[in-house]
Amino acid sequence: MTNFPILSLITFLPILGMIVVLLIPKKQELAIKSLTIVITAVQVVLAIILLMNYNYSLGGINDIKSFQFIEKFRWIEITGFSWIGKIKIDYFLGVDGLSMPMVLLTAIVTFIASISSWTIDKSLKGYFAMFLLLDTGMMGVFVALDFFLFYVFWELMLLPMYFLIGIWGGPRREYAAIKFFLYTLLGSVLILLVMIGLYFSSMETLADGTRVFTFNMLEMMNPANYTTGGILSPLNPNNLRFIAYIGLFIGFAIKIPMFPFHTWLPDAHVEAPTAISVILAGVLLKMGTYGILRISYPIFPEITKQLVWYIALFGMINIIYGAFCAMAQKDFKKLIAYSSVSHMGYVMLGMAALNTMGISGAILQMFNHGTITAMLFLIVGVIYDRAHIRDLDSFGGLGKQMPVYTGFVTVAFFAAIGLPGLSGFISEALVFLGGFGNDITRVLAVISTLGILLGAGYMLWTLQRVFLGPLNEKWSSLKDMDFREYAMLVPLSIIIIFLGVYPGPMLSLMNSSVNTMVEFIEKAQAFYQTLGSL
Amino acid sequence: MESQFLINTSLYVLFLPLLGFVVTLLLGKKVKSIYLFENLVLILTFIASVLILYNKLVNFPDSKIVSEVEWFGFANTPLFGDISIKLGIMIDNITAMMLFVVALISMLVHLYSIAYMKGDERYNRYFAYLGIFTFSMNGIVLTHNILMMYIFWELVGLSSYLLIGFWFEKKSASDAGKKAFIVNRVGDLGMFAGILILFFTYRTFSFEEIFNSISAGVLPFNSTFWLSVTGILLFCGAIGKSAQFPLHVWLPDAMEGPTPVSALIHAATMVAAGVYLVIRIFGLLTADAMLFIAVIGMISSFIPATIALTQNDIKKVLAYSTISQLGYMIMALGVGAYQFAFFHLVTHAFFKAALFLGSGSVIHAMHHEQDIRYMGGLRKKMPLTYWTFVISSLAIAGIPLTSGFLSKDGILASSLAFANLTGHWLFPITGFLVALLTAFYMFRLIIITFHGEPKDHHKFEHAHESPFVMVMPLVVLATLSVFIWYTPNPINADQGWVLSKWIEKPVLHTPVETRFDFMKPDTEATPENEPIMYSTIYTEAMHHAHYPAMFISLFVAISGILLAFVFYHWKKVNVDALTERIKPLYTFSLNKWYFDELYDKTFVSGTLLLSRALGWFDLKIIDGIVNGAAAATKSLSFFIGNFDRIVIDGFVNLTAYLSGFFGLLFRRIQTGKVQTYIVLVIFSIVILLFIFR
Amino acid sequence: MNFTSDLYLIYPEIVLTATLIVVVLFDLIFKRSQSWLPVLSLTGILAAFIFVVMQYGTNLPAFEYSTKNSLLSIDNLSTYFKGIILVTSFFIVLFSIFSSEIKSCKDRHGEYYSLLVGMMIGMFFLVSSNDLILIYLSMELLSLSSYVLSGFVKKSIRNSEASLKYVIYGSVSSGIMLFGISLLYGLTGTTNLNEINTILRGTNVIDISFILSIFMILAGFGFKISVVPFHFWTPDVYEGSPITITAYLSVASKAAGFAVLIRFIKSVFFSGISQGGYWNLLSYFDWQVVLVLISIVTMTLGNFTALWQDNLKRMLAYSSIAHAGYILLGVAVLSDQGITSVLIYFAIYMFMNLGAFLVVMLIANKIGSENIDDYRGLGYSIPFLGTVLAIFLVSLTGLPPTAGFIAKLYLFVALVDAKMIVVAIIALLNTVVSLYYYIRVLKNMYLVKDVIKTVHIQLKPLSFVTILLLVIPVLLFGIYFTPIVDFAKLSIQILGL
Amino acid sequence: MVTVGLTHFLVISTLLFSMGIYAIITRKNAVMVLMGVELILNSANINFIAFSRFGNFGFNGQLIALFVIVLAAAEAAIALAIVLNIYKNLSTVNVDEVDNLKE
Repeated sequence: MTNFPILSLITFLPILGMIVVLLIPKKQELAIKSLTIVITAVQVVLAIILLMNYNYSLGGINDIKSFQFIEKFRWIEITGFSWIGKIKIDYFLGVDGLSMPMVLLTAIVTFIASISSWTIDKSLKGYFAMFLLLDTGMMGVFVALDFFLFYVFWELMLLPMYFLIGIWGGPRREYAAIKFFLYTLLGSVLILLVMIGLYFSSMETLADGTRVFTFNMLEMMNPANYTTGGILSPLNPNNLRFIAYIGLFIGFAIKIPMFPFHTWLPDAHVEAPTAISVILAGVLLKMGTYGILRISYPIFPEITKQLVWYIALFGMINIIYGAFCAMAQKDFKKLIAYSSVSHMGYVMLGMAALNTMGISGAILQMFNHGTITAMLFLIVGVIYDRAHIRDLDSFGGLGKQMPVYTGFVTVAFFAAIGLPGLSGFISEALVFLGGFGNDITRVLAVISTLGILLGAGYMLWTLQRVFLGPLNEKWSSLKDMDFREYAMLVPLSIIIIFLGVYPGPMLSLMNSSVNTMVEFIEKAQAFYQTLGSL
Repeated sequence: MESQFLINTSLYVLFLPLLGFVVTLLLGKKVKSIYLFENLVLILTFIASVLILYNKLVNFPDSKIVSEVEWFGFANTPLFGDISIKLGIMIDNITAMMLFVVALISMLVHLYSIAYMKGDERYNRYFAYLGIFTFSMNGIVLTHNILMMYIFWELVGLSSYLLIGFWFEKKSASDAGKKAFIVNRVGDLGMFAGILILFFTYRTFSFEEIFNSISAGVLPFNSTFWLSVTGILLFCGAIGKSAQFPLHVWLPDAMEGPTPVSALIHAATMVAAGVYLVIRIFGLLTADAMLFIAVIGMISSFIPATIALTQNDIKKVLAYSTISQLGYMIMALGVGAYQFAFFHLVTHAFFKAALFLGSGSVIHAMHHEQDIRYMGGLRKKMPLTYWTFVISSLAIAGIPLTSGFLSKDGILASSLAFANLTGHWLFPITGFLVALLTAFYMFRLIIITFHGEPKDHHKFEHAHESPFVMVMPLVVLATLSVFIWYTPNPINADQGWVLSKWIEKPVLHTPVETRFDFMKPDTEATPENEPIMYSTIYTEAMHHAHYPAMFISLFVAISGILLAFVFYHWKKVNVDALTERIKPLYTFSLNKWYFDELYDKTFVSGTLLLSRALGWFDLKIIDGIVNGAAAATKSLSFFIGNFDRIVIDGFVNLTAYLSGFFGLLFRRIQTGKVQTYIVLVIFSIVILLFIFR
Repeated sequence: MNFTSDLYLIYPEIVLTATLIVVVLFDLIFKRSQSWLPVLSLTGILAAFIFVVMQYGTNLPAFEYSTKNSLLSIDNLSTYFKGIILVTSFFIVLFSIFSSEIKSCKDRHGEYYSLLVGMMIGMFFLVSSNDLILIYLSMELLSLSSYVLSGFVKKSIRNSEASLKYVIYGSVSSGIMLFGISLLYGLTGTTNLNEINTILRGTNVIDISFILSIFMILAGFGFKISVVPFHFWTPDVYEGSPITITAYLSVASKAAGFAVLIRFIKSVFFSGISQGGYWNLLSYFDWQVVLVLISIVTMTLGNFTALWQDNLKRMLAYSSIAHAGYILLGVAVLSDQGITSVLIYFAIYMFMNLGAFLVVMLIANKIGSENIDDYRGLGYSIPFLGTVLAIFLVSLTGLPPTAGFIAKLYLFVALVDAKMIVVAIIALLNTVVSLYYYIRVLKNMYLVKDVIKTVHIQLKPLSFVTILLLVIPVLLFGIYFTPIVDFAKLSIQILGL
Repeated sequence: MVTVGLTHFLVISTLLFSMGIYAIITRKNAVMVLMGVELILNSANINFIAFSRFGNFGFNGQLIALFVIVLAAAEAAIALAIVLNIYKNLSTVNVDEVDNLKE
């Protein structure tokens, strides 16, 4: 098992699927749909296999030896440059406790989304091809350990997403799609620039003793690898690390999305088809926070230390601002979109705590938010499929008409509010415990608890407007859920309840990695202090 | 008898209702009679709770039985070491009694509901909800740590939400559910903040470990001030859940739920959870925190009592009386009368449940008429309901031979003693005043409802005594409102088994200098951290306060009852004329001191306004800036109409103008005339030459 | 000075000249068999290509007239560009076979192909010439052929207008350049680049007339590579010319222009090389500032104006201006690394730009329009062409995993290494802007869906193969770019330095 | 007695150059514009010859002038052909009216 390239398989399987889908004649709609579902299901199985073979005691983060399922070989190697000697880029995949939950999440959410895509009826072939391409991009981001590779995957999913929103989306889809694309591209060029800067600032020692510039994230994390003159090297007194950190952070923050870079999100969500909203909220948003944890934190530990207050501040703004905005919405989907803004704020707050509970809470919140929001968007999809409107005020009393559906809604909503017993609570509580545990973020954490209250406010209000009260007779013919919808919502509910009752497995999955990270940042701090670069 | 037996049994008590919930919910649609399963489960739960109570009191009267398992943990964390978050059960006498109370009332309410809810379209769902409520309530009672307390705290909130809004087709019902949940969350925020402080300081949630650390001198942020703050913050949870001022507004609205639910959740058990919480954290309350608690309790006992005077909805009157009685308990805790507070919790649970179920019986008979102005004369039609109602009312008014007299008298005596020792005389004065008001409005209720002439003859004709399953609980609960269950001495419970044996003396862990003087250990021999709370001064003061308190309270209770009779039965005073005379006061009371309006105008509208403002801000400004900057590329953008519209709507910033300008300029210079191009080229060369000369 | 012994160094040019003659003669003799003309041209191109390949690695002066100073420099840089030019020409000849514009001029194919070969010869001399006069002459050879070609379809008003503008603008530019050369000649007494370098090192001729002469010469080069402010002809001529010629001008003649610019800068001003491959230039002229300024303005203007365009060809014209800006940044770094990035960029740019033009041409052949609005819903009726165009446009934007990303990546690597961060940021922001107009084409093809007319384009096998030949490198080099970088790295060698 | 020196030639060539540019910019007739181009080329020629004569640079400059003359002829031929074509298509040789391709 150890030599089997399972990460490559899980990443590139969808691309293979895409090729097959492209070869299937257009008429064979059933075959295309089923193939996609099968592929995503296989991905789930692979993710579970990964999980079963995962060694919980290994930390990862900055130490290649404690990464698992590593696949590393030379991808690009060019020698004989007079000026830099050698260029090399590795194909380097691996997982640790940080990425493993994300891999799981991606597999699950994509699988659910592929079921949700069953109702797509126009240009099916193109849809599923794009869907699978997107899948590869997302999975790749979470398993890549080479910055270059990471970036390639990061950008890979932009175009499919553009088309998925733009072709299969709602009335203002063009606007939403281009907005999404421009925003994220703006973010990613910043990432690109920092990537190149880092490339020239750190050198890796190869087996034969030569030193070469490197895109390897793990090597970039090692302070001993810095060059003397690199613009992002702390050894260079005029380094631009601070600015680079901000740039990188903005690049990732756009994906999160962090206030004030969040405005693409409501539009994208509102216009995207249900399955794509699910993926967007369930997986794509996590890439931003994942990127910060995977790249910004360990590569710039000293600046992270300096800026945690601001990260927490923006987390707080996200939480409260998102909640208020959600409250003001009349469109069901937009409300959920803003609630995502709010919930991703918890992730940022947890990250900023820089202690085990906070970061674990943040990662867990990423996972939980992925499942919960996926469920919320599916719920909106269910009602939209039937009523073809999403205006909150035009419903009412659906609880009587669709009791089972309302039951699922209640589970999802209360999970989003952070009701104990459901997964959202654990992660939010951990985030707050972590945030409170750090002197710097303490006050912000306390203020952020307001988000719990506001969350309850808008969620319950929504619940009431749509499901409670007298039944709006207009909707007295709506059917309750069908089998396909059960197939999507039941697994998610089970995950949400399971992790709410017993979060232990997920937490121990990430525990050693989080500890390693916290420790690394603390230690690196000391190192940078001796450099006097602070 | 092994202590493990208790733990196992308590697990049954905890999880049987959950099982009932899951089974009833999932099979509710298919199996029509699944509610019987839920009832069976509750009977089993009750039996288990009796077993626990018996075993605990007989076999382990003086020990705490604790059992815990790790829920999840963080190994080897760099900053905090190992962190383990535990689930645990702690059973002491209070737990056992509370369990018994919850299980008993819950069982009775279940049985009662079989008849009361008959014919409801979501009959089974109702029982499922009762099941999850019982589960969460038992969870609160059994837990040994503050986090689990919070968890179940929220879960009872959920079940309360579900049950208040059970008839969600009524807008008022769904509104009330939402209000209850959100108002409770406000209190929970404080509690959560308190939990954060506790965990940050002690790295554990367990009460016992926290208390031990406090005894050892570990304080939050190393200051007694923050210890007080922590206590007050935790108490915020109780303010919400026990509907104390200023968060009391949700409870009257919660009466939208089915009446048995009101009896179980909003009178007897869940609202008492706040008191239970304060009892659990009593060990860490400083004098400041206790004073704060006492003041809140005092205010909360007074305001609702004045409101209850004028209400016409039978359930609302009872709801306000509940708040008022809970205020008593909270005040009792604040003035240090720990035992009496819990005692009152228990007695109140029984008689208030009886009152609510009795009112349910009336409402059932009157075809869901709740306004007492349309009732009257029901005494003859529903004798059993009437007499149980009267007994319970006597109990709540504090007439001797009832349980209520014993517990209430204890509280009043303690407040008197407290006033004596500290000079805070407002507590006993308010206490007695409220006792007067309580007696008055309860008997006003009885007289208008059961005495006199029927006002609505049509409904009256159809009224009849309720079926056995509804009356039986009334009888049981009324019986439990008699003194004999608690003490052989009908006027003093001190020597009774409940107070002297069952309810443990409280243990205070706070640093000595933060306690009230009378709570400091009074002899040299007692070490400072010895968990003995009351000094001899206090015992003496209590002793002195006993008889005055008893007489005064007896006096006020009887005068209250008499006044009620004078006003409403014998009609010696023209009530309407009196009302007219004190119109402003009357309206003030009738409108519940305008709390709802105040909160609506401030917090609710404020929040909505802010959210709308921010929503607008987000759409127009933030997005506008972006679109404006896009208009950079885009002003430019003839080709998507939407884009432009939003740009124009929004804040088109300078960048937009500038780059739009450049876009146009660049385009305009491409005139299509080759000679212009050449001029431009030569011109540029000249300019370049000038720059780089 | 033995001219005949150096002839083997210009075998490719000789082969091309022979091809030219053969094409002309063949056209004269076999008037009927016009369809053989492209085959002949292709044969000539292939033969020349073989010689070019054989020549690669040879670094010798040809036609030396004194030590070190020669008329031509046969070095890796020139050979690399010759390769680029030949590959482009190969594709352009293939394009011409499909082009309905060219087909419509039935009897004049001989003229067309011979002029095309003429352009090639001009470019060949241009990239390797080491003497200002030869530069001028070969540039004229290139230009004169292209003037005619841009107006090839005589009946077309657009064509004639394009060629008129081109000829006027071009001749003025070359006139100005010639005047500049004459000034430089007056200042230094020679037209040989290396000799000028020697003289500049020896004396101190800092004088405004020197700077003027450089700017005037730059006007000539700028005209060829179409950078601001010498770009004005580009949109009009690109839009007006036959698509094949537009594509050819946008790749090959631009490549030749860049080759000569690089050679000019390095040969004339070079004074040494410092660590990291950075050139030390003689300080008479601040090349870095001038080039950075020009390139930033160029890419910004190109991108922003492209946003407004409705004609796809014209949009691609502006996009090619923007790309010239990016490439010029590579030159502006003034280092070996910068030149490497330029070479990489060109190799990739060639594939993606030709590809985009090819698809546009195939669609225009059918629907007779290059207007973006006419592309509505086309993605659904011609899925293959749509997908391929999408790939080319994404690559032009510079998104991974296409080759365009690699091109941009190396450019930014060079910039960041040279610590030109601000410039890099401006260039990156430009990339974001450029996304907008490229994606607009895709938006029209896929997102706007009013399929009133369904267009069916039956691809001939040959055109299908051509497309594949273009699209495969774009994808392949995006994922595995070792060969292209390897090659570019070796090709920065300039003779005499 | 004024000796005709380099400066005089340069003045003349500059004048010619400027006149050429002026003609190119202002003339409406395409043929006149092309004549402006010829003026520029010839101004460069004068430069070459003058520098070659006065700078002791050998005969290079004069040879260059020969090349340029030949090229100017070729260019004029092609340009005139193109102008002719324009005239055929648009019935005008006014460069101002040839501006369909723009912006």
